[in-house]
Amino acid sequence: MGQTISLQTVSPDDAPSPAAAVLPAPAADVLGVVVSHVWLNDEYRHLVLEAPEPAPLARAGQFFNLECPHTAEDKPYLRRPMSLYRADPANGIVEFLYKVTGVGTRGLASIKVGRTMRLLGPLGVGFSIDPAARSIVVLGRGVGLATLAPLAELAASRGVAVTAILSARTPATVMSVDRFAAIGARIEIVLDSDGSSDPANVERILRACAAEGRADAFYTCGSNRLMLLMQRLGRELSIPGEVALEQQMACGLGMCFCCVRNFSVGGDIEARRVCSEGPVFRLDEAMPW
Amino acid sequence: MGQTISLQTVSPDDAPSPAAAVLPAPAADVLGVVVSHVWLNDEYRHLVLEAPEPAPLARAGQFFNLECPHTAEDKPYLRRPMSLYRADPANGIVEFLYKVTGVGTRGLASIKVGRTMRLLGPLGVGFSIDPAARSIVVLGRGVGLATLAPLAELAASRGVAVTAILSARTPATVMSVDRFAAIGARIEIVLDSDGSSDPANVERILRACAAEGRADAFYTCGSNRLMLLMQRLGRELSIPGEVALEQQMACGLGMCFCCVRNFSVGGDIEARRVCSEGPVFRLDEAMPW
Amino acid sequence: MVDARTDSHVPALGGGGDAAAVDSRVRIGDLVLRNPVMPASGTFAEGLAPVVPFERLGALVTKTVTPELRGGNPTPRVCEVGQGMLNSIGIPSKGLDYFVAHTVPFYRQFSTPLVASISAPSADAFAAGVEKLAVPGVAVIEANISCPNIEEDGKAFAMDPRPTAQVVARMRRATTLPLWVKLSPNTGDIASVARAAADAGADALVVGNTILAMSIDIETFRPRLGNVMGGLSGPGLKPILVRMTYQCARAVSIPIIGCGGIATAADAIEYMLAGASAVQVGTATFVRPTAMLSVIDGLAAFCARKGIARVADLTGALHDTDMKVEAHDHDHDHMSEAVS
Amino acid sequence: MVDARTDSHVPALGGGGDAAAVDSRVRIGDLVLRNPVMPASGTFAEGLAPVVPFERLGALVTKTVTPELRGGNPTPRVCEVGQGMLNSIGIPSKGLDYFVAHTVPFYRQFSTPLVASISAPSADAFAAGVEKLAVPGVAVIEANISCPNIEEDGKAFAMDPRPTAQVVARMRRATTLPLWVKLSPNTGDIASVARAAADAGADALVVGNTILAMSIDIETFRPRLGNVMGGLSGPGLKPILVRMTYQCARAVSIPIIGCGGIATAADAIEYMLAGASAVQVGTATFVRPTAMLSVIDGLAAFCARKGIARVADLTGALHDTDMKVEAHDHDHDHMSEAVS
Ligand SMILES: Cc1cc2nc3c(=O)[nH]c(=O)nc-3n(C[C@H](O)[C@H](O)[C@H](O)COP(=O)(O)OP(=O)(O)OC[C@H]3O[C@@H](n4cnc5c(N)ncnc54)[C@H](O)[C@@H]3O)c2cc1C
Ligand SMILES: Cc1cc2nc3c(=O)[nH]c(=O)nc-3n(C[C@H](O)[C@H](O)[C@H](O)COP(=O)(O)OP(=O)(O)OC[C@H]3O[C@@H](n4cnc5c(N)ncnc54)[C@H](O)[C@@H]3O)c2cc1C
Ligand SMILES: Cc1cc2nc3c(=O)[nH]c(=O)nc-3n(C[C@H](O)[C@H](O)[C@H](O)COP(=O)(O)O)c2cc1C
Ligand SMILES: Cc1cc2nc3c(=O)[nH]c(=O)nc-3n(C[C@H](O)[C@H](O)[C@H](O)COP(=O)(O)O)c2cc1C
Ligand code: FES
Ligand code: FES
Repeated sequence: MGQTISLQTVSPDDAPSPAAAVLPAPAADVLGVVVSHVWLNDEYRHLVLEAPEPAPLARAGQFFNLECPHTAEDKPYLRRPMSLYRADPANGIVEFLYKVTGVGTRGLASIKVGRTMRLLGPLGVGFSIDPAARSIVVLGRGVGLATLAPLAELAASRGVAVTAILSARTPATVMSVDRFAAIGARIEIVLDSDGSSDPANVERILRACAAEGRADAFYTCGSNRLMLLMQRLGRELSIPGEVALEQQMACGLGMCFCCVRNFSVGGDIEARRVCSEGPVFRLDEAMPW
Repeated sequence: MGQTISLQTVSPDDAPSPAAAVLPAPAADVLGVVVSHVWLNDEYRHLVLEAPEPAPLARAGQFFNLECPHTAEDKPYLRRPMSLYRADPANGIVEFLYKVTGVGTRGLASIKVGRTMRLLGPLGVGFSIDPAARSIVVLGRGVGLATLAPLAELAASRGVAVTAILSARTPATVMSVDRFAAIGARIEIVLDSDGSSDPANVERILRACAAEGRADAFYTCGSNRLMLLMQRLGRELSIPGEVALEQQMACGLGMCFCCVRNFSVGGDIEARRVCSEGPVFRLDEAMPW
Repeated sequence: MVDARTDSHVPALGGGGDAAAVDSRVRIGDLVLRNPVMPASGTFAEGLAPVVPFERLGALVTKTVTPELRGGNPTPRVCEVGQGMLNSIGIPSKGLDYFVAHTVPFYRQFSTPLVASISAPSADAFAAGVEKLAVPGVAVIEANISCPNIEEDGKAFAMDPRPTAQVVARMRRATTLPLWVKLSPNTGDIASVARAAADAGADALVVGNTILAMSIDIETFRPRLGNVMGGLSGPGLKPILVRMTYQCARAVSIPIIGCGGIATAADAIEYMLAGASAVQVGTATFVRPTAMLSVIDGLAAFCARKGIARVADLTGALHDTDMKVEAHDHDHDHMSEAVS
Repeated sequence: MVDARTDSHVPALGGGGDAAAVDSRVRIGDLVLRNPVMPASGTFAEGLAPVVPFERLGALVTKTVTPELRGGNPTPRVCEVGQGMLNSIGIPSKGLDYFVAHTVPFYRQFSTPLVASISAPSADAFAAGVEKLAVPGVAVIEANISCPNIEEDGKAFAMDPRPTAQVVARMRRATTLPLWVKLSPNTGDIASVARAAADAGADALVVGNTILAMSIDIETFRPRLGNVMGGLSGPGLKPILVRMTYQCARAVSIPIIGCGGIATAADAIEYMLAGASAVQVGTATFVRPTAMLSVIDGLAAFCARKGIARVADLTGALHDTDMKVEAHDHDHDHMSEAVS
């Protein structure tokens, strides 16, 4: 693959090392208290919980398995996985940003400030940043941006520059611009409504980043097409990358094998569990879904 | 049996005639609105609904099958049968008095003023009063008194005098004294707490009623022992009577045969559906449960 | 308060089409029903007439009747288990003579075809009973063969293909009326039982009856049914009986009538996609007496929205063979927002 | 917010006794477990260690392993159905050699006995596999015979008594380890299968596995599982598998381990009253990862309140024979308030 910056040489604290992928994460099932829960637009909600450790120790790219409340109409049975949107260990806070799509997220949307809910986590393997990287590109769409926001902050905290390409249907559904802006990221907003989200345009932006030396690593989440685009460019330009994937889950703990996806590993197809071997994977091994 | 006043000669409007027992009741599944819902004591609640016809046309002894709301803890699946406590056709009101005992009644207890709920009814065969009767005795215990209250009012409206023997554990759990008092009933309260509810004492009161000519018919609800006592005295003193019975139900419409009880009919044991052939039955044919 | 027990939560089943223009009729053998929705045996009777206009239903199905008088099981005969119930009614019956003399005439006032459910303890008794049901007003015979077969040590006919074939063949010779055979889910191989019934001359299969179950009161250490065990019905049956409907529909070419946990049009659609030509609604009627009417209306509304001209077109319309192909054809970011 | 999914709503299971004084141990053949609660195969693995202290469980049960490497089924492998789920994981397996080299050693750090679940496509393969599992750290072999038998056209062994007897007898000759046989509810006659397994040398029976089911997305007309059909698990199984536990306990004299929809101590008690000596908790762990701990604590609390000295005394303590007698003995106004 000839990658100039190898993901195998990352710092141990956030490495998706074989060890981290095999050893259980230090997860716990804790009771969080809702301290804020607002609508960001018609579909997206922002949930802020006060929760005991280890919840607020979660890292960018990790996720929680949330017990969604029952309502008169919706009675979700299984938990629902949600990426960490922000963790604040000092204040014991974890935050989620989610899209209301079905039974589970409708149940979740019903919870009121002051109520408690169970959250299992932190789960899975988060993003890694190569210590040699100076500048990264994150490319996300929809709620996928929520997953990338804490990564951008982690990068900034290490002095790594961030270019954030934020794709959305309309200006109203671009998430987390403020989060990316606050860390001084270069922000490119691309929209369906003005045609700028067209893959050809996104490709032009990515190539420009690479040409300007601002792309030591690629990161993506939230769109199959954008993942494929970034993967193709990453291969062509020898830029390593990571992708945060999703899959229906049950346990979240690597036990049930519900959540497998196929990966292309040295010519072979290999099934891996998104919950415990991911949800963050090497971009070059990911397969379209 | 040599009954002096036969239940076969009652007026047609409230007769448990073979026709009424076979023909479906003019029931409908309507949406009621809760206009009042208060605790009467630790266990009993009084529910007042505004509901369209035919609900407020219900007669004493008839019942409804109530769709009990779900709560976070209790998710009653089947409906729950409740006797009519009061019907006010002029104002479109039906009332229930119930004891919170399990899943269904806990769900019911959660419903707030202003909310709607479905009620199927009026169901079943109510009480009958022989036009020749001048004076009747009603004997009830616990929530059974709720079932007898509208009967007492029906009697009073026809100029029939009522003696009401109200049995309860403690003074706090004697139900509906005001209802019986309002129609000028002679009221005898018997309690476990002072020993007056003892069957021997109740028997003394019943015999006194009969001796004074105040017992042209017996009615009872809510206690197996009291039913047996009244049945024995009824046979001995040739006083006809009726009993309102209960049984686990599903449909409430005579379809499923869940709700049968055995009756002793001319030496044979016969199973009858409480929901459609009752819930009010001839006292002399009832069997202990 | 919306109630999840019976209201459909499929986002807007209807809307976006003219439900009145949808053809709701379905065909079961030679019989055309005005719509595919009918009650399940034992959960329907004369008592529903004031609440549901019988003329709106696809068919009417009676409680199972036995040739002889039967008393039924001890009480309690019902208990609630989560979102469902157990029953051990048994089959109390006033016998076939009473049925023909009183029950059938009551239903003659309705134009809706009457399906008479019958059960018996032996193949001969089944055949004799079926003969007695050849009276005006009975449009179809539904054979409830989930009952114990006295010639097989009390094992239910429907548990195995051989006794099923025997009893169905005997009935087939005894009647020219359409013969529906109601299968039991208490078998390890429903497809073989279905084939046996079809080969022996059944005109349609009802899939299926209740699943044998049990519930215990942990405070009293007693079974919650007087008969110890009883039949589970309600929503929990649906995934199991949709599966059996699918298996039967692939095993036989006669129509299947799906039954088990149907409370909404969405449930009925699931059965029809799996291969059912019609459906029966049982326990849901206890919970919401007008449930069958909602199913009828919801089916038409769904077809209207989907641009499906006939409700009957739903039967077997499942896309089950092309799963893996299409997963790659589609550029669907199905987990997230699609780039348009 | 109390959550009905996993919290027990039996009024105060505990209270009124000293739970610590209750003896929680149970015996399964020669093996004594510290309590009767263990995970169900396929719903438990190393990943639960940070959340549940493995030393508190009665036993540990691994995901079924096959002799050879297997890939498992296409995705989606899971879907929610009401209060329950379907899965079509298949049995992805790294093979027995990997299992013995990596999985067994991981569990050796715990004193809790390890139950190794195994499956294979033929009786011979089962026997060969069982031999390989005779390694330190494996305390029990659980044979998952709900899998297709290639010698019987892919029909699962556990569907019929004969193949069950054959495969169990072959395994029995191949090992001296305790051999538990896990039955499938997808059979019409679980008692006969149970007898066949017991007669062929099983030391205990696990009753049982998931029920085959199916769910369809009515918007897309597609099955909601990549594999079309899958196994139903969760609360809806309980009344069916309590019944099967009861039937099996009456059919055999070896211990039964109840499994299916157990989420609370009340559920476990129901299985034990029906005849189970121990229980397995499956899907409930997905919903509440600490569910097994609540079951363990709740069992002791319940026994304490009831004045039952040993949890093991619950096994088979159902009052089922005297139903009709006692209904008349008792002067219980059970429908209303009793006159004291
Ligand atoms: C690791 C991970 C992180 C995620 N982070 C976020 C996030 O930060 N914000 C956000 O809005 N969404 C996120 N998702 C997606 C989110 O879990 C789903 O939108 C949610 O489960 C949908 O549930 P529902 O019941 O509302 O929808 P329905 O469509 O009704 O769900 C039906 C079933 O499918 C499953 N399901 C549906 N979509 C997904 C999915 N994408 N992933 C897993 N299971 C799914 C549900 O568990 C459920 O069983 C994440 C998913 C994963 C796997
Ligand atoms: C015709 C009739 C009239 C009634 N009128 C009244 C009334 O006016 N006030 C009142 O407080 N109660 C009345 N009852 C009893 C009331 O229906 C039960 O108390 C109630 O169903 C208990 O339900 P639960 O879920 O709260 O209790 P649980 O004990 O949890 O009920 C468990 C199951 O048993 C059934 N069940 C329990 N007790 C009864 C019972 N007595 N009758 C029928 N099914 C029962 C329930 O339907 C449920 O399926 C009446 C019952 C009948 C049959
Ligand atoms: C109370 C009750 C009585 C039943 N009686 C019969 C019967 O007499 N004959 C029969 O074939 N099925 C009988 N059944 C089974 C139903 O017809 C139906 O097959 C089953 O309940 C599953 O459907 P459901 O989940 O919609 O109720 C009965 C079911 C219930 C709940
Ligand atoms: C995701 C999943 C995977 C399973 N895998 C296995 C397995 O590998 N071997 C096995 O014997 N049972 C397996 N089962 C069945 C469970 O062990 C258990 O028998 C069943 O789920 C019923 O119990 P429950 O309702 O408590 O989950 C699996 C169940 C689930 C939900
Ligand atoms: S969700 Fe269970 S293994 Fe990933
Ligand atoms: S409750 Fe169905 S017949 Fe009485």
